[in-house]
Amino acid sequence: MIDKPHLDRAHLLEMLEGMLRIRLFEARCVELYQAQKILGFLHLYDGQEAVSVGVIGSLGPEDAVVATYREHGQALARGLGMDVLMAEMLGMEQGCCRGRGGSMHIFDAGTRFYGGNAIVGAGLPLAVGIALGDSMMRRDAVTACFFGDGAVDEGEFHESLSLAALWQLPVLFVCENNLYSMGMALERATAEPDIAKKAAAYAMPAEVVDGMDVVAVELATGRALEHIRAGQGPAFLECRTYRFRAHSMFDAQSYRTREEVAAWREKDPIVRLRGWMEDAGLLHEGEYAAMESRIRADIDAAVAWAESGSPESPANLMKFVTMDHVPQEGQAS
Amino acid sequence: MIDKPHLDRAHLLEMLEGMLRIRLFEARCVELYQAQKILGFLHLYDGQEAVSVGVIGSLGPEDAVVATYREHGQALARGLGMDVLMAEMLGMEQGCCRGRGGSMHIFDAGTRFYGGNAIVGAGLPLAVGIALGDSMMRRDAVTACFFGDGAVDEGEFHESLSLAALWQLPVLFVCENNLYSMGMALERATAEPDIAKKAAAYAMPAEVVDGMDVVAVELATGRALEHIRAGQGPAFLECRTYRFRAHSMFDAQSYRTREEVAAWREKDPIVRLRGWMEDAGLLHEGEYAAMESRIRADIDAAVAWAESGSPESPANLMKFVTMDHVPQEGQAS
Amino acid sequence: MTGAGPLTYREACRQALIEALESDPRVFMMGEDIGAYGGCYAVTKGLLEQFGPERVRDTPLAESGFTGAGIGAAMVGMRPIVELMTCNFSLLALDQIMNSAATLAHMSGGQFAVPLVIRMATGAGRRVAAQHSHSLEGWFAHIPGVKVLAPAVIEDARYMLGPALADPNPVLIFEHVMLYNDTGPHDPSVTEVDISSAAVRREGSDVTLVTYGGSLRKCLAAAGQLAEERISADVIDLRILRPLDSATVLESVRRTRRCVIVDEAWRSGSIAAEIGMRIAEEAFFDLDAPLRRVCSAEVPVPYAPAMEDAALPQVDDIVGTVRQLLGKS
Amino acid sequence: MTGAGPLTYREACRQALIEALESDPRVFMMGEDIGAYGGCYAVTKGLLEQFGPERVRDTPLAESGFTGAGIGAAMVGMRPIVELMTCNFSLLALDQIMNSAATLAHMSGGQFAVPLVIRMATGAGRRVAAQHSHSLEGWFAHIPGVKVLAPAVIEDARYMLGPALADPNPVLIFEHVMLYNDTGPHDPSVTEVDISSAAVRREGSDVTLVTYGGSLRKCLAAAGQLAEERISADVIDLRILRPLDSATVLESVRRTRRCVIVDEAWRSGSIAAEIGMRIAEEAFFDLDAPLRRVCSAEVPVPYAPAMEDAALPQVDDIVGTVRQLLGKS
Ligand SMILES: Cc1ncc(C[n+]2csc(CCOP(=O)(O)OP(=O)(O)O)c2C)c(N)n1
Ligand SMILES: Cc1ncc(C[n+]2csc(CCOP(=O)(O)OP(=O)(O)O)c2C)c(N)n1
Ligand SMILES: [Mg+2]
Ligand SMILES: [Mg+2]
Repeated sequence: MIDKPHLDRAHLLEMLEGMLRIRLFEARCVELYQAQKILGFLHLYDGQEAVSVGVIGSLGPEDAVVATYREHGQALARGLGMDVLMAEMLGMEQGCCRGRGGSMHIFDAGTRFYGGNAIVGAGLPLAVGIALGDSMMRRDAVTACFFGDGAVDEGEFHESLSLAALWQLPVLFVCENNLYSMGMALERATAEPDIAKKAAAYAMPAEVVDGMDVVAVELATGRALEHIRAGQGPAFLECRTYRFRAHSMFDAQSYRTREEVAAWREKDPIVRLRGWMEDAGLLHEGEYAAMESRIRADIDAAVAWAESGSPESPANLMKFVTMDHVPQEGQAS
Repeated sequence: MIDKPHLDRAHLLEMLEGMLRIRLFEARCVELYQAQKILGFLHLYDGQEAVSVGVIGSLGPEDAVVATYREHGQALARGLGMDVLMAEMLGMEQGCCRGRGGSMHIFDAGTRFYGGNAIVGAGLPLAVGIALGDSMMRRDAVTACFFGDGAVDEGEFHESLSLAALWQLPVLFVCENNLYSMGMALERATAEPDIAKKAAAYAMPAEVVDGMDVVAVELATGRALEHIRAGQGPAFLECRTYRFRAHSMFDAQSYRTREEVAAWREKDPIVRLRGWMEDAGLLHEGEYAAMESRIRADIDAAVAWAESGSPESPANLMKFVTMDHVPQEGQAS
Repeated sequence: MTGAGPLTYREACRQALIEALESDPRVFMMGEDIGAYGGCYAVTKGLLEQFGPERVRDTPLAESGFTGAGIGAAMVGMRPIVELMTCNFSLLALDQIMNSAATLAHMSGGQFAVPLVIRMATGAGRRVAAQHSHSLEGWFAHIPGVKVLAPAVIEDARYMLGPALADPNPVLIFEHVMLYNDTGPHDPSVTEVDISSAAVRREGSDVTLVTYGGSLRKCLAAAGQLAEERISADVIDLRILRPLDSATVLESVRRTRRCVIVDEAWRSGSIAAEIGMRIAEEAFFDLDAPLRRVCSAEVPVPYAPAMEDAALPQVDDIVGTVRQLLGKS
Repeated sequence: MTGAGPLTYREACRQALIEALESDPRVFMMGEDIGAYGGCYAVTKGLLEQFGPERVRDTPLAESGFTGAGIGAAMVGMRPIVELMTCNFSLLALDQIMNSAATLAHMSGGQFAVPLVIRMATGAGRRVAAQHSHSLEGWFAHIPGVKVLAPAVIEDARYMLGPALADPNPVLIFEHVMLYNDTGPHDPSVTEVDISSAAVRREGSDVTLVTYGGSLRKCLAAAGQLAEERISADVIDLRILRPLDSATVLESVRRTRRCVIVDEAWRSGSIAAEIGMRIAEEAFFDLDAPLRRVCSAEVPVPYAPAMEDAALPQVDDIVGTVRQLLGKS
């Protein structure tokens, strides 16, 4: 599908804006969390933006995405509106899941965004099933499945890669290796920290990519998609990245040093692309600031819209526990 | 530990007798099953004897064994008495598990034989724990964990190998690859049928060995044990073998051809060792027949003893559901 | 395909699958040994040959993986039938069932449904000991978002699958292992069943026996014996364990004023307790006697035949409990 | 180390662990993020530094694997404390718990015991939605072979671990997430507790409130409100969900002749049903009114605060149910 890198300016600007949207949206989420308007867990994607933007930007509307609980990034990259996303985090009826899911359970049928799965590893079998269903229905679609380095150790990882490879299903397994699962450093969690190597056990091609470089992620995704769309079965992408902040909103971060965090901040995917574009003359004076204020305006509008919504009413508590019909795909009931 | 193959005659005779004991014992089990004295499932080891005899013969009394539901072979190789084993299968109070376990759940504290686990893959975490416990208690012991090719696809396989490798535990993972899990041919079950290759995902050394050749199994076990006992962590052994009969007592075997079975029968580990010893002049005229009748006498005695036992009484039904003390290891309560 | 002539429970299950596969291209099966082996209880024999490996998918041993795959396939428009072989192995897939299948509709605000059927064998009696003899259907019935069916008669084995597949929710079907060879009672005039109501399998006026699945025939046998002693028992087959049809139970108990619940699950926390509690909440003043239940002993099911028999509810236990309740022991 | 002065529930749990690790070299811990991270609810903070990585083992994410490892280690003489972080993830380890931990003693004819403790957080109320809000302790209590503890007060959080570790059987301890910051009530004179009996936390004569875990304080609050209306409630904290101490419950119900059971689990198939059924079996003629229970709505717990609150038992629900039961609404 992708024969050459889209290194034209428009595309680069689009990727930069995509990453910045995530970053700034989440910054607002933090404020709303501090104001106790967003509650529960809030897992920020801060630092990992290049992965979602690079991978999901390469997908078409027919493709599907399965995400984790750290999924604001994936959701925005997939095109979910900031408004319904924010409304969801505020528990509003207008939220994409009518306030039932919150930050960890973002779903959107319209963009084939299948959550928002908060059991580590549980999204993988789901992704295998979505790809199986799609291929049995002769849809030409790939399912991109996101998961962390921690999920690799779960039995579901093994079973899912095994099934996808056996049935040659169109799944793109995207490991967001941010080096930690909560406070557990990858090096302490496994005797074989070279995650991509594990794909060999399933006879599946794997590539390691710099997850702080959106262009590299996009290129690697393109290669993987080529393999998948050619009907050659699943592919595995290990994106080496880093989360700049705590696992959820707060933690003591006793498991890593300030220096380590600082060193990774040097590789900030947004700063990096911006700097590179500026150096290459691809980002003009004032463009970044304009982008930023455009996004902030969007966020303001989204927050205002979300806050003007109505909290989902307890009277509807039992609604959707069981369904009385199967909703049409792409059309919320 | 093992520096040279024990190819002396006495040792070879011992191995031959070990395999024959399993074969003939199980042949009697079949009769008792047909007579409806043994009930439930009965998974025969017919064809796989070289694996248990080769592996377990290399262990010491301090080592531990974790087996599956196809465990008569492991149990006999480990030195369990035919009498208590048979009594167990007849549901007698005198059985090693007082009639509660039956064919699939043979346990023996005295020989550190930890079952008899009938959930595929469930023995692996147990083996990791035994090895962990032993090493934390500074016991110099290896845990040999048996499982089939089918178990390799379970999430527990992945989690267990991962933990054992991470913690460098003294576990010998023994995959009895008989090419089928029930009716599922290995080739149909996985995109990577070269099972030993999977150990690489856990940075664990692995060896493939001809599981129909008891001497080869013993030698490979020796190498693996050397690695483990040197404190270098777990090792993996894939023993390529075959079961000559149905999965449990009867099945249509529609999943494989008669020719395939016949071809494997040519490699019968007992016939093979016997033939080789005869050719090499290591098995003298009449010795095999004598061995056979000695074993048959043992079996007769075991069956007679077992049948003269008393069926475990329903009055004891609730005994051992919860324990009121921890039994001393090696001493049944 | 209609139910004329005698049919075993096994064959009824098989015909139901064939009908489903024939009538809806979205239906396919996944499970261990359902294909080349023909099913561990021979329920799926011949299906691979008839429908091919794409629709009758032998899976590797990966219960969580392929159950989750069934959920995903259901969400995108297929109608998977996942077979978990026996409920004993379903524990490995429980996260997928409770945390995904049962929650996705609600959690997504109704954007998705999970029209998935999961079949599994259940129950004891085959001398296969602690790890192969669970009765977990009542336990699964605790989970909101799923439906739980327990066909006890041939008609239900034959016709429950249709409405289960038509249901937009995950439906778990538990087939009792001791029923597969059953041939009766079977009413050939029935060609469809609902999956919403309990059934009165025998009418009586002195006591209500509430049961389901593998214990139904024990209750019917007990009712027969009791009849000889002029004790007339209403026998209710719950059929569906979630959502429970309390109304049918309450109606009967209000008439008979006495109730014994028979359930092969372990006693504490069984669905028998739930039935009892509903009666104690809603028909308390209609009762003339304490509630009673006959359940399995709280023990991992042992191998030895006499031990296993002692662990499970038996006809004599039911008869004895009823007699005692009526002060006739 | 004794309970002098105020103590949070969290700190009580932590001190219990420290005492266990200090007093028995066979005790060690395994779990996700118990070490470097300090525990997802900060219960194990400082333990890695104090006891080292051999005894405070951070595990990779492999619930089934390390739970099974705990079983194996227990069988060979260690006294592992496995932490499953929250009961929501325990579903991944359920096969190991039900098919191995709970069966090995019986299945082996008493040759082995499994002296294992598994701790996990439980319960809702933290706005963390469907996959992080289960209350499964009552559900686990269905399994023969295990014991199930639900510390609701500081003393129990502090002192239940000792007897749990001394017990030769697998013991599951469920700590309610909403209690970790709790500081009272706490009786410093208590320095040990049993793990066999229920406790009467408040005495009364008009109605018995039976509860456990996170719902205890709701019941006590309700009892306080009811007292203002001259309704005197006996409040029983079950403490141990398996084996159940029915005697204490029955004794109270025989006195008060009315009972409301309060349980954060989903209503159908809850342990509340089991309690009710035992009363209906054994104290039927002592009751003056139908049984009642206040449970969670049968719904995957939703995120939105008002929705979550509506899903869970609240003080007003308890008060209202009691009032209605006494004809005072
Ligand atoms: C099965 C399961 N175990 C534990 C948790 C608790 N938990 C939530 S996130 C997390 C860490 C996951 O790490 P990783 O997969 O690397 O993803 P990351 O958070 O780094 O994006 C853990 C342990 C969970 N949600 N599910
Ligand atoms: C978790 C689980 N799934 C399914 C089964 C049913 N079952 C029993 S044995 C078996 C095949 C196992 O194959 P393999 O591991 O190759 O061992 P083998 O029988 O060939 O020795 C299956 C599927 C089971 N016991 N446990
Ligand atoms: Mg991570
Ligand atoms: Mg095999």
